[in-house]
Amino acid sequence: MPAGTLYRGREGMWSWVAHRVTGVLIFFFLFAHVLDTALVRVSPESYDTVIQTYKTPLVNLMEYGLVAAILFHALNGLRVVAVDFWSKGPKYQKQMLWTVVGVWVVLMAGAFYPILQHTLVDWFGK
Amino acid sequence: MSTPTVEKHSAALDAAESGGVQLITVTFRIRRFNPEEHPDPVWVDYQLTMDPKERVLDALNKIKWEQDGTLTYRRSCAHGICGSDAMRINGRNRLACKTLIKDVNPEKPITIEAIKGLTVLKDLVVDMDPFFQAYKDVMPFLITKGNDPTRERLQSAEDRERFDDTTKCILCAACTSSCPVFWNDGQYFGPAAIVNAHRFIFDSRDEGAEQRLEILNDREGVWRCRTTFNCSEACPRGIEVTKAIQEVKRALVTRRF
Amino acid sequence: MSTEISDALVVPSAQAHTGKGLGTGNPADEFVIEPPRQRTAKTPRRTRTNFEMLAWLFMRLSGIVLVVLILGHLLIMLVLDGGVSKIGFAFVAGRWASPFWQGWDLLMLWLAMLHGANGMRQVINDYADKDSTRLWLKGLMGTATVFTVLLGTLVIFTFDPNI
Amino acid sequence: MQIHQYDTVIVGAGGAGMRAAIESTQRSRTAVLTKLYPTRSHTGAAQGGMCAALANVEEDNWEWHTFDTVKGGDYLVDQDAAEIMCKEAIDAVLDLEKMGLPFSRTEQGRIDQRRFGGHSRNHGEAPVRRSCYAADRTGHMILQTLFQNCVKHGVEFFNEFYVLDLLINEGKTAGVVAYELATGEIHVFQAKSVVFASGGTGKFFKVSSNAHTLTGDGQALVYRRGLPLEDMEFFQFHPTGIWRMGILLTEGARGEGGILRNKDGERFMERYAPVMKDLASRDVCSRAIYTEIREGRGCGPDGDHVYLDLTHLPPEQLDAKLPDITEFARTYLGIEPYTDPIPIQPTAHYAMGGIPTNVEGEVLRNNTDIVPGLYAAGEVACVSVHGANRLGTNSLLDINVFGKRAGIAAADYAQTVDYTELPENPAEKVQALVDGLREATGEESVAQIRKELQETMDANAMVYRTGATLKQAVEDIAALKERYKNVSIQDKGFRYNTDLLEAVELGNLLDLAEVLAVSALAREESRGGHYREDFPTRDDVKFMQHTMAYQEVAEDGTTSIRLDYKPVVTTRYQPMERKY
Ligand SMILES: Cc1cc2nc3c(=O)[nH]c(=O)nc-3n(C[C@H](O)[C@H](O)[C@H](O)COP(=O)(O)OP(=O)(O)OC[C@H]3O[C@@H](n4cnc5c(N)ncnc54)[C@H](O)[C@@H]3O)c2cc1C
Ligand code: HEM
Ligand code: SF4
Ligand code: F3S
Ligand code: FES
Repeated sequence: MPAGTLYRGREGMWSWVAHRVTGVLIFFFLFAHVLDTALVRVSPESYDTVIQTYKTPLVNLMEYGLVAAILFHALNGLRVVAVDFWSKGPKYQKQMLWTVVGVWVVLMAGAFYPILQHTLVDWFGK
Repeated sequence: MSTPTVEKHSAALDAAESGGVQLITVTFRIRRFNPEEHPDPVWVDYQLTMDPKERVLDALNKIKWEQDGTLTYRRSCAHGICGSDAMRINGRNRLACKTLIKDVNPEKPITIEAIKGLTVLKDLVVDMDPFFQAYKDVMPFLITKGNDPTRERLQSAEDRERFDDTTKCILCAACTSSCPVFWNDGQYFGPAAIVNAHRFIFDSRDEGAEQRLEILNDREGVWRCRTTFNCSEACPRGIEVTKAIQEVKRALVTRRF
Repeated sequence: MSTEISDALVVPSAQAHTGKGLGTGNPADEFVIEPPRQRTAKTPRRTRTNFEMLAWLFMRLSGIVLVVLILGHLLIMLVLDGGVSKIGFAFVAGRWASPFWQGWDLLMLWLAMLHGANGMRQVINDYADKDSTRLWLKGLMGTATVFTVLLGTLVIFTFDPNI
Repeated sequence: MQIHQYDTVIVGAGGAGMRAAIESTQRSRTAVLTKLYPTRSHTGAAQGGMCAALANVEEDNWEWHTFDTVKGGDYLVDQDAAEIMCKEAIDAVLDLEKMGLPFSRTEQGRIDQRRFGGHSRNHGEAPVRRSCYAADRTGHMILQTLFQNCVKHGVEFFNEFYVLDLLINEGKTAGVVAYELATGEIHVFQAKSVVFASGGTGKFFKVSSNAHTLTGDGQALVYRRGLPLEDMEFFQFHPTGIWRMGILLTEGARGEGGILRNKDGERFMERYAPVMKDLASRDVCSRAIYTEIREGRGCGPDGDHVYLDLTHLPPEQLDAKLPDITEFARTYLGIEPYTDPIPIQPTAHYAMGGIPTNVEGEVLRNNTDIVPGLYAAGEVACVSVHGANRLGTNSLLDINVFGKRAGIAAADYAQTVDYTELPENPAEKVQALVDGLREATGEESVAQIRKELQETMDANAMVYRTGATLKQAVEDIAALKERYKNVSIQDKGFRYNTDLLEAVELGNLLDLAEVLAVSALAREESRGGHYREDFPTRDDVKFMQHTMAYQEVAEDGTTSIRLDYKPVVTTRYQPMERKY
């Protein structure tokens, strides 16, 4: 059966999609994260082994992605709160979204080196 | 006051008055569903020669009257006040009679489909009963206690202004059927019902706000809204739907209205 | 269709006329394109509690607190002092020696998990059409959440740097 | 086929139908059959307001209102009915307010009022502020408020049911036959009383403010049952429709100070109506506009329209008082009414004539007798409170006052009688009509015939008429009716077959257009909305009476129109010359 087209929502809809996707992503990560941290109760060695994998380039990259997700979810979450509690929020939601995206880009650029320095040093040397 | 003011002809006025019409060829790609012929929906292309300043509804009429009489849609007023012809044009909910062809990029095929989230019965016709049921469920009428006054109830212009925006609703369902929550959960009251609850909750003459708020304080009520703003974008009457929903939410939290 | 009154159906009262097969014998009556979970003629059952409102408020409030907690956490863990490379058992041991960081992490754990769990509940409510699927998914998610929160709490409280 | 039984059946859920339903539901078991969802009715398009001598902002009384109504109708108004309407207007407005209608307010919090065409203080001295309004959405608010109250009272609606026949047995009302759009099924509604409130018939004109669905179904099917239609030649052309589209720009725009101008920028209404100027009654303004156009003072490249100028009004006033119509100008013309004048031309607007009734809403079967159990109200009816020309705002008033009266009368009547037995094979006619169209194989297309009908009506039966043009119209319509017998439709299905209904509606339009043209041809005078260039003056000696048109069916099934006349009820105002 030929499907209908995708609904062409605007900023509001896509930001919600992103918020939802990042939220679910973070939830699953958090789940895993608590489990791995729990290894500190088992033995320092097992914890350190797991943490070692956090330091491999691939996971390090994923970490950057996770930060990106959390940061977007957090900033957009603040926008949602503003829409809810500030009477002019709904009017300025688009401007606020573009602000969120702007701040997000700046912060992610700023975090690029600090987070990935381990991998970068690994790959390209000091 | 009879000084001539019409010397200053703007370009827009000239354009509106210009007799010579530039006709263009447009393709309309319509998602047809006629179960009496075929149980599945199909996309069908229609080519038309039209004045781009005409409405999409004019194009549908032209198709129905000149090419294919089986094309089915609802329409009545043809100028955006009866709410009959909400449909998805190029992926967005609009009224066909309030959308000019030139505003929806006639260079490419213009897609037209039924609104989402309501049962499609034939072509662009959907079952509106669930939509009206949600409307009825919020008690959309003035509730007052005691005897009616002999003259009108007084209401200041400011109090009248408070709910002006939501009185404009024509129950076209463009908002509700643009809501991603509603697509997946038809039990959600949907923005249109909330707009109409808002219209009474914030009417200074009304005394039923508590009850209406209680109805919307539910699993399928206002808290279901995820502020995606599709409704506000879709509303052909320019109602700030999301804002109205937020006001209802805040009224529920603070119990002030 | 017949015009004889004798075999006509006398309908005692108005029914909801939805165009879905009212005995016209039209084979098309079976076919409509239905969306998930239609609203029925009856108002959905009312719960009469403030649960949804409280959940909504909790999402906003916890969100605001989480911004501080999580961004702070990320800053310390991933950005400052050489990022992730510094992390190891010793680092954790050092932080959890202080009740301040213990409290920080505990609060973060609880808020994030509850916030996330409630968020997941909404997501499941939106996409799981069948009542039974919804119940199952929510049950699974709830159990996992309770387990994780308890485990995390246990770890923070019973952490022993000299293990 | 299904058969239903109700005490009262109301046909149409516009303003008149729902106002009647609110009353009758509380008194008897009532069904409302409507071919549109109630909120889609064209009452929602009304913009300007609803007049009542509330005297909220300046001195006024219902008697002046009556005078204006009678004068506006060029003395063809039945004055007893006008008195009732203007007296009950005050309660009608207050009723609506109490039902929740959000009227625009004065500083003191009372219902605000504004000026409107033809409404004056003290028998024509100066314009008066009489129209109660809610911005330029008065009709929308009335329709919504009435629907809300129908929901409150649990009115039973049958949405998208087309009533296609009226059942009369032994002179008494027995019920109606309806076609369910969703399934193609035929339903017989047996009822003790039936109220027709199915609205106007403006779609036989091309440039029209009326909705696609205003096809005069009620008038046509009553007429085909041998009942008369009154004053059908009187059709109102509203002066300010958007050029070529016909979308209405309310008279409220001129009430707020808008001015009509020709291509020289001249305020030409000063020449035609020195006192009321732009607020003269509608027939006067429409003729003035056409005179300007004919004499070469029209605007635009073809000189075929004039301007409605709002540019001197402060933008805040436009936003507060005329938000919708300014948006129409922006949407459909792409111009900015703050700074540009709006191109307009007269547009076919309102049928003064219709099914004749008395003041209780009871339908007349000749000049004096009624059909027991049959009622009509709203634009479909002719009480006659509008005479030869309706005053702005008096229709919203009409639907509320007479809708209420008809609703009460119909329900009360239903309490006192038993069901009239259904005639044998009650659905026979409708079944034949529907089956005939479904099976038809002719070559003619509905759209083509409708287009030609609209063209001939616009050319020959609009603001200016002569014997010759009307004869042309009669001939054209007869030819079109002949061709109509050969129409076929493409959609043969049962579910939502709108193709079929458009064909049925065209049949109604053709019949009514013929009545209009024939009645107009016979009326050799000019009065109100009916202007004959060959008879430019009013002739009170010969034509101070209502036209009553009957369909006569000959042995061989051919139909013809028989015209009769009915005296006008005059109580206190003797005919005078009409000056504004
Ligand atoms: C653009 C515009 C602006 C106007 N502005 C004003 C104004 O400012 N002031 C004023 O006083 N008047 C105004 N009028 C006139 C006034 O609005 C109408 O005359 C009035 O609303 C008619 O109401 P009604 O209830 O008779 O019919 P409608 O509101 O037209 O309702 C007709 C109903 O009948 C139903 N129906 C029709 N045929 C059938 C059928 N075969 N079977 C079943 N149901 C059927 C329809 O579904 C509909 O519900 C305006 C009119 C227009 C067009
Ligand atoms: C960093 C600070 C955070 C802020 C400011 C924040 C804010 C919010 C807000 C306001 C909502 C509600 C959105 C809505 O109702 O439309 C929300 C939803 C959600 N959040 Fe967060 N959140 C944060 C962190 C987290 C974390 C750590 C998780 C994961 C555990 C998470 C998972 C979710 C999920 C799954 C949703 C539901 C999404 C949806 O329903 O569309 N959030 N968040
Ligand atoms: S709020 Fe707007 S979009 Fe929604 S039903 Fe009302 S008019 Fe239509
Ligand atoms: S589209 Fe839906 S999610 Fe809320 S903001 Fe509008 S109701
Ligand atoms: S036809 Fe009335 S809103 Fe489009």
